[in-house]
Amino acid sequence: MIPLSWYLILSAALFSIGLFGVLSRRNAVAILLGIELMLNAVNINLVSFWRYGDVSMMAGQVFAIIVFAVAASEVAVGLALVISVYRSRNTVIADEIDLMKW
Amino acid sequence: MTFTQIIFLVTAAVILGSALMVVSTRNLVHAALWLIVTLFGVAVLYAILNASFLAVVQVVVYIGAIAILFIFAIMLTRREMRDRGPQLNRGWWLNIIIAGLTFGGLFWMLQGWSGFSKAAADFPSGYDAVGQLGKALVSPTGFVLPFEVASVLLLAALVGAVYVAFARK
Amino acid sequence: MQNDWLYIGLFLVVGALVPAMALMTSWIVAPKKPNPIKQSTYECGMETVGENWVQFKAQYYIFALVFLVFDVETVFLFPWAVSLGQLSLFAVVEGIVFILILIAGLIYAWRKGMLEWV
Amino acid sequence: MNFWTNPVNFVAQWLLGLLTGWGMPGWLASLLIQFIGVVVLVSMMMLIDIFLVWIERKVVARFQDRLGPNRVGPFGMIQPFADIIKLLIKEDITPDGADKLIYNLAPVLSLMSVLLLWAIVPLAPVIFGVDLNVGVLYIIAAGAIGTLSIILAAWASNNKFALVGAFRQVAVLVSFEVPMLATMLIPTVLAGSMGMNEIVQSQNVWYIVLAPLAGLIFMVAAIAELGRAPFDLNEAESEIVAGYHIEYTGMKFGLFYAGELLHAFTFGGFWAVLFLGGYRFFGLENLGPIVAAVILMAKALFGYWLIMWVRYTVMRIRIDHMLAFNWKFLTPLAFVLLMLTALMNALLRGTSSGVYILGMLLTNVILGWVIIEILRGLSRRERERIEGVATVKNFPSPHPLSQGERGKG
Repeated sequence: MIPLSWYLILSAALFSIGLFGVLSRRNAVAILLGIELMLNAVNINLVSFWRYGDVSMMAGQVFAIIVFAVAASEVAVGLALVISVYRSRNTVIADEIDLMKW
Repeated sequence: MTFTQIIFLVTAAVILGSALMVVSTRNLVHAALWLIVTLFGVAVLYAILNASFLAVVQVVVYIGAIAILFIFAIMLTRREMRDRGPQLNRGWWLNIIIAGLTFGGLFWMLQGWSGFSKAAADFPSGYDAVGQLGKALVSPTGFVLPFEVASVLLLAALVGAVYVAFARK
Repeated sequence: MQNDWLYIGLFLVVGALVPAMALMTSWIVAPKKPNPIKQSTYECGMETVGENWVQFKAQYYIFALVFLVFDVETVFLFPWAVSLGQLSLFAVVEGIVFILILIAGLIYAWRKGMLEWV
Repeated sequence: MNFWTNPVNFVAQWLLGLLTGWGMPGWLASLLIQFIGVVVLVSMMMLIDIFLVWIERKVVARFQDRLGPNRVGPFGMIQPFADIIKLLIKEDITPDGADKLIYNLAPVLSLMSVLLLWAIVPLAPVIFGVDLNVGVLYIIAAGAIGTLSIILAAWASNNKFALVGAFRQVAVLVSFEVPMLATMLIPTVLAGSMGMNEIVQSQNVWYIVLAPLAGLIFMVAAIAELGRAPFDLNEAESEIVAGYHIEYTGMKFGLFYAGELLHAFTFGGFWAVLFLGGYRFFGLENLGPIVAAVILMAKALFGYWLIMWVRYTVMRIRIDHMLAFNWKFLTPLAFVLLMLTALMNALLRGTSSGVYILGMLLTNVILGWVIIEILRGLSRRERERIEGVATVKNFPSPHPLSQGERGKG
């Protein structure tokens, strides 16, 4: 069987890749893609803890579903913000959205 | 090395490879498609973990809805799809170090933990994960509050997104 | 349970191979005589003007958005529906409250005129 | 155990004995047997698919008072094979600027998403691919891959019409998925399970009797999901020439077409499983699994025939009407029905089966009646707005139902 460590290492690696994407991408939509990767890494951890812990405790799965809801809300509002900014400022580059600086 | 382990390793390679493509491809639509590959790989992982419900939900929610929403959003903000100029920030090599440090730190913290290489126990006989999940979600001693809060969260997201995206009307 | 998914995986492979085989056969059998006119983008005989990326109106996004919210909602409702038979009336009421909250969102979008195809 | 009571298992055991007798390790032999099972099931579906082309053409011909294919073979039955050969030897045109890999991947994914559905259809109590405990959601998951293939096809073929067509098609697909999900929850509530086999087993009374409205909404949503008339946006020649598969020729187009036909038949099958009692037919299924499989196939064909009937009778609906019909009518109705069903199911659980059936049926009938009355009122108000109060009062509408449709949709 697969030991728990494999899942944890995989999810840590996925989280780091997502973090890299969030930090270095210039396009706001691409930043949201990176956030999706990070949320998925979290979900892998939650589900593997459910499987490797006491399976009659459903906390792991319930939290994973809540993360689904959070991811959906985040994407919905985040992309709506991006579209709204694009319509008023004509750009989706995060660096150029600097109205609040002044 | 057992059969399951081989499947796991292949899936893990696919997940990590496509995740790298997501953060590095120049073409945004391709990035979204690579994200779909990653998400599908995660669904396969859930299947290996015997979480059937979550595996199916992963496909339904992520590939069926979230990925579609991403592609719609990319096409709505079309200006950046033909990718002129750099797609990464100037200090991207610094971010590689940060990401590497995060991974190293997580790994170092985890490998000191006693349950790190635990093996999974067998399921009790007659175990019904979906039924258990349903009971846990609505029982007053379980997760009834998160269940209702999730509904409010989705409502807030719907109202907020509709308001933000179409404030001009 | 894992065997179930192994079977689905096999189905995935065979289900992809069969159409792929059809494509391969046609690739071998079919003639290949490309020319620029044949390969140009089909627009009922018109020349293509500008780029092939057209920008879409945001209306499409709204429908995908409302769908996403309801999709996630039903994910919560399926386990509830499965275990309903073993639960009290209270659980049914909880589910109904859950649905009603989301229907409120639908009504909001409706009242805002977001469900119109403009 | 013999062939008649459990044919699949019988053949599998025989093969297992044969293969292990040749010195093959047990796990490899069982994997190989599973593989053979999958190949047999998939090729059976492809054969049925070819047959469906013939049925579709014959039926549409009868609807339109024609003969249909009648030259090649008896009753033109060899016609679809001739069609396939024609598609195979046609030149494949890949347009300039196409994303080659994705362009070729999309039709494969399209047909695959339909074939995948047959992994969970219970043909008989002992003949099924797998009995997943999340079967109902699996249908939607496979559908998600189909939706994806539409976007991929349009995006990869680098054509404005294709992209517009795909966006419209996807908007309709995802919209109608909401009432479909809600009505799929109703058999789940009634059976207390998402497993296909369990849903069939618990239908001592067909769910079409317990929840006729749900069956109706499911059928409407399924037709929209299939992109068939009256919801056939992807073929709107006058507006978007052919929608997402405009740039596809030869066998690639053939795969989209085959996928669409098989999809319709498959949804006929799921309609039968979820609402018409699947392979059960008043005890006839006890004769043997093969009889049961035939019953299911007959019911699936009946569902397919219904879909065809609607297709060739009703004209295409405009996209704004279609979406308004979904979001302002079907979706609220489906969720109200779901809430009522869950409530009535909980309230009537302890009572005798007669009271239970009557209660459920009455709930549906009353809800349907209330909805029709509301629609009538709305359409009346709409007509009074347009034509003036006096005209409407003096000349009551001759067809209240059709007027109701117009006022609402």
